[in-house]
Amino acid sequence: MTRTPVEGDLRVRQLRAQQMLRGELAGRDLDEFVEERLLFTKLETAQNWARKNAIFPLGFGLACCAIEMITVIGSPRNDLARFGAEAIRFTPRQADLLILSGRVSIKMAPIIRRLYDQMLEPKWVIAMGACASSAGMFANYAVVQGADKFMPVDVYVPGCPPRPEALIYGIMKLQDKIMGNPDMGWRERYQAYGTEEREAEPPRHEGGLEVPRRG
Amino acid sequence: MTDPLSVPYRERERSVTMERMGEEPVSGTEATVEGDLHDELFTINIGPHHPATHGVLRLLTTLEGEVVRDVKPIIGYVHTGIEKSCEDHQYWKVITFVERMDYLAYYFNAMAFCMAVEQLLGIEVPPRAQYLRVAHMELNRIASHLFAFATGALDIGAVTMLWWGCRDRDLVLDLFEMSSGQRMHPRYIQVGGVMEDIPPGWEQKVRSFLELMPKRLDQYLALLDRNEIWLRRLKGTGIVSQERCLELGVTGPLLRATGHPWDLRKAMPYSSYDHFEFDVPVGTVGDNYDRFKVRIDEVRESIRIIEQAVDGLPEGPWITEDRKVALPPRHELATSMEALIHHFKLVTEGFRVPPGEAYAAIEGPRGELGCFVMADGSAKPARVHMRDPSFVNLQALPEMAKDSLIADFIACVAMLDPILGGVDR
Amino acid sequence: MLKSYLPALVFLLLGIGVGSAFTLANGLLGPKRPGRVKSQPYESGLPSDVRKSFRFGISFYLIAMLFILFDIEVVFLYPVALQLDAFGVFALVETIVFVVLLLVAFVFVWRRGALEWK
Amino acid sequence: MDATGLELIAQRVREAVGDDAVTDTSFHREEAMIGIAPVRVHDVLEYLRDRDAEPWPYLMSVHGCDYLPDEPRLGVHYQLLSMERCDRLGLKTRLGVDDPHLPTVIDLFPTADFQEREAYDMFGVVFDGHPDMRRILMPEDYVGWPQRRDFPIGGEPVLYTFNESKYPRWYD
Repeated sequence: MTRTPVEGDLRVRQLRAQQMLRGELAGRDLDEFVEERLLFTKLETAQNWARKNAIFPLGFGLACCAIEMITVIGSPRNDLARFGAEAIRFTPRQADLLILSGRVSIKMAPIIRRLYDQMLEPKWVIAMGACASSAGMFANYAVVQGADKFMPVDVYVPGCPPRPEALIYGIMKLQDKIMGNPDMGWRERYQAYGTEEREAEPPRHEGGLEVPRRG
Repeated sequence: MTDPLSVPYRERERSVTMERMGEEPVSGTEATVEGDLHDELFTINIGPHHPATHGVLRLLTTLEGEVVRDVKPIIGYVHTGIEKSCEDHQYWKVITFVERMDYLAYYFNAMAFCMAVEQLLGIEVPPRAQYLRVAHMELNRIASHLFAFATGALDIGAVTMLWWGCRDRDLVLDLFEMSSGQRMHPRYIQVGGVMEDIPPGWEQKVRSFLELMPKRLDQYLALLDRNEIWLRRLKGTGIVSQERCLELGVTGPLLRATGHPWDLRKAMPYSSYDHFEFDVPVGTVGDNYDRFKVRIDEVRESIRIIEQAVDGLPEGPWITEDRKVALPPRHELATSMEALIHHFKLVTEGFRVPPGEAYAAIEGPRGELGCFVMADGSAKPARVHMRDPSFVNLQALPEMAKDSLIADFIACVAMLDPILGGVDR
Repeated sequence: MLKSYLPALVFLLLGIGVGSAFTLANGLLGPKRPGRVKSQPYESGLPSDVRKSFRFGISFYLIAMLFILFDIEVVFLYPVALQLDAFGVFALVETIVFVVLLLVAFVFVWRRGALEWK
Repeated sequence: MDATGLELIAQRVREAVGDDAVTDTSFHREEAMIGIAPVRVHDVLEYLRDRDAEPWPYLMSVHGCDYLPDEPRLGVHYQLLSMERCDRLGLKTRLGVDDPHLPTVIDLFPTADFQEREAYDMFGVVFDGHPDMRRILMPEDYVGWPQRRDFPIGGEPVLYTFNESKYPRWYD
């Protein structure tokens, strides 16, 4: 988890801990010091921390990416248990992560939408592989051109099929998103405003699924 | 004709046997007819999203208490229109599409398609390429069977097999990654031979894998073969007679489990399979246990084949010398003009195949995998059709599941090992 | 006298406390967004017209009864087995009679074929 | 199986079933293919399975084809296999688009059930007498026969920055 960078290196932190012990820290510094040390400052953060470390994926295999997903879950080499996500649930009632692993055909789309609706809140969706993200190479009559046409998707994992490590990186990105630090977009991280191809007001910052309006 | 959707889908999917039984299926409601226990039928969907259906297969099952009276497999939930997309791409790119049909036996799909195109082109595949193709296909067969053991045993309750199966399957995927750069769908088999020669350390890795694999198989059998639950669940369930299998066009481990030794590698050898001596494992009764045992023995036979293939690997080119079909090596581009022209023609437009039709069939892990290619002289195939074994074997499922308990029915689906990508194409 | 039961009481309270904490936490903290589709029965992703009433076969009921019958028998044997030396030979004979009686019941049930699954 | 063997089979079929049954035979790249008249499919297959000197007891594959430029556009192929002689034989029928009807062969080869439904689903070839003539791969209320060559391949055009303005609200 990318923790907000503490000012200075270890040396600085040791000095501040020393001052705190001698009672020389006071006022705002003391509050800041305590705030930093206490992980669960708010119930909200505690909840997100608990949800992040215990994701229950819905065992939902469509096509070839499902084989890689089962390999991620089943094979001891790269294992989802390290992220607390190896408890695969097969009913949408008990799952909170829907990994769309494979190509979404037009006959299957209503069923996936119904499964997504039947999942309980809070729920997230990972579009694993090129076929779920954008129908990949199957630009034809039978495949929905990207799962986000009919349901909100949180993390897109590229690859056909993505390597197990790629899926695990996708889940780590999802954990960042659950933890609530929204600096996922590269524009915020590199303060790249004003470089869009055409002028657009700086992206409004409410989280969730607002797609940036362009042009 | 009434609008098909106005009729609730259970009536629309009326199972054929219901007419013969002559009573209205009580779809999930109380028994309207106060008879004795036996005539209350209950129709339920073991539907597209289900842990035991190995993908998105929908089984409309009519149950009577615990006994399955009738099953109607409804497929198409992962139909990707691959055959239509193939007609829109050059012969090079079709291999990528064809590999994604049966996503556990990708080397076999590419091999069937390449054999059909080579038959149309009439080119000769060099011996080294044939041996490499055989080695990779048999490795893929082992990987596919391992995955079948992993998920099949998981459905029946032996969860350890999932970890073991995936652990050993990863070893095979490392070999694929080393030889072709990708774990799944590597596009290693090209028209006319193989993409590249194998890297130097590959043979040692394969040999170490081949020594390890029999020990792993003994581990599986130690876990399963003397396990009373496993034997009681598999022995004597899901029996389909040999004549019925042949009528239904069932091929592969299911047919060999009934005792019929039909294996295309032995009967109609292709790609130098006649150079290797191996046996065809055959079952006796044709129940789920025989299917499991036939697959275990097939893995042992594949190990023998790979050993002979890797030992006797001949020297020479790994792809055909015919420049019209295969890309010339990079160093030649700097020197010879023809190589540059051939390279340019191949990369921009792809090779042209004279008009004709060819049906090439090989022995996939699930049965006969045939590829029908129709060429109209242009650089794109006019029609590519894959005769997928799972698609045809699925028709035997209602026969297996008739009057069996739900648990045995799930064991039948597990041992049938359908791959829905190949079924729905 | 009450003092000696305190650990059992604390154990009981802890059990109820932790159990209810988890269930209530779910209800209180989890976001609630009820939906029409969310409340419909789940049938492998398809619209389902299975009514609430689900009638299961009689053989389940039979097997459950038999199981309870012979399970309770074991419950009686534990205390006797623990204090066998305190009670002496009398307890041994007593349990043997008890077991034989149930054995007769078991043979009867077995002969009647209630154990085979119909 | 070579060219002469194929001619012998064709000759025997002509005598047994009728002169109009076999339209043409082709032996290209050791691929034996016999063309049959659509009406005669059931009789020819029955003859080849039961009454022929060299029987072909197993049907491996039934698949449709679309020869768009040539006139009788739709084609249906039957791949027969004989396990004793380890040999294959292909049968081909050509159908017009206006009345794509063929007699079903389910009573002879039960394996054709799913494959005929797929040929119907993809090409619109109706097999008379098939017990369950419905779509198998596409949704049941789908209109059109997807794998015919004049059916558009569908999908979405690839979006680049230069053609993005053509689809203003592409992200809906």
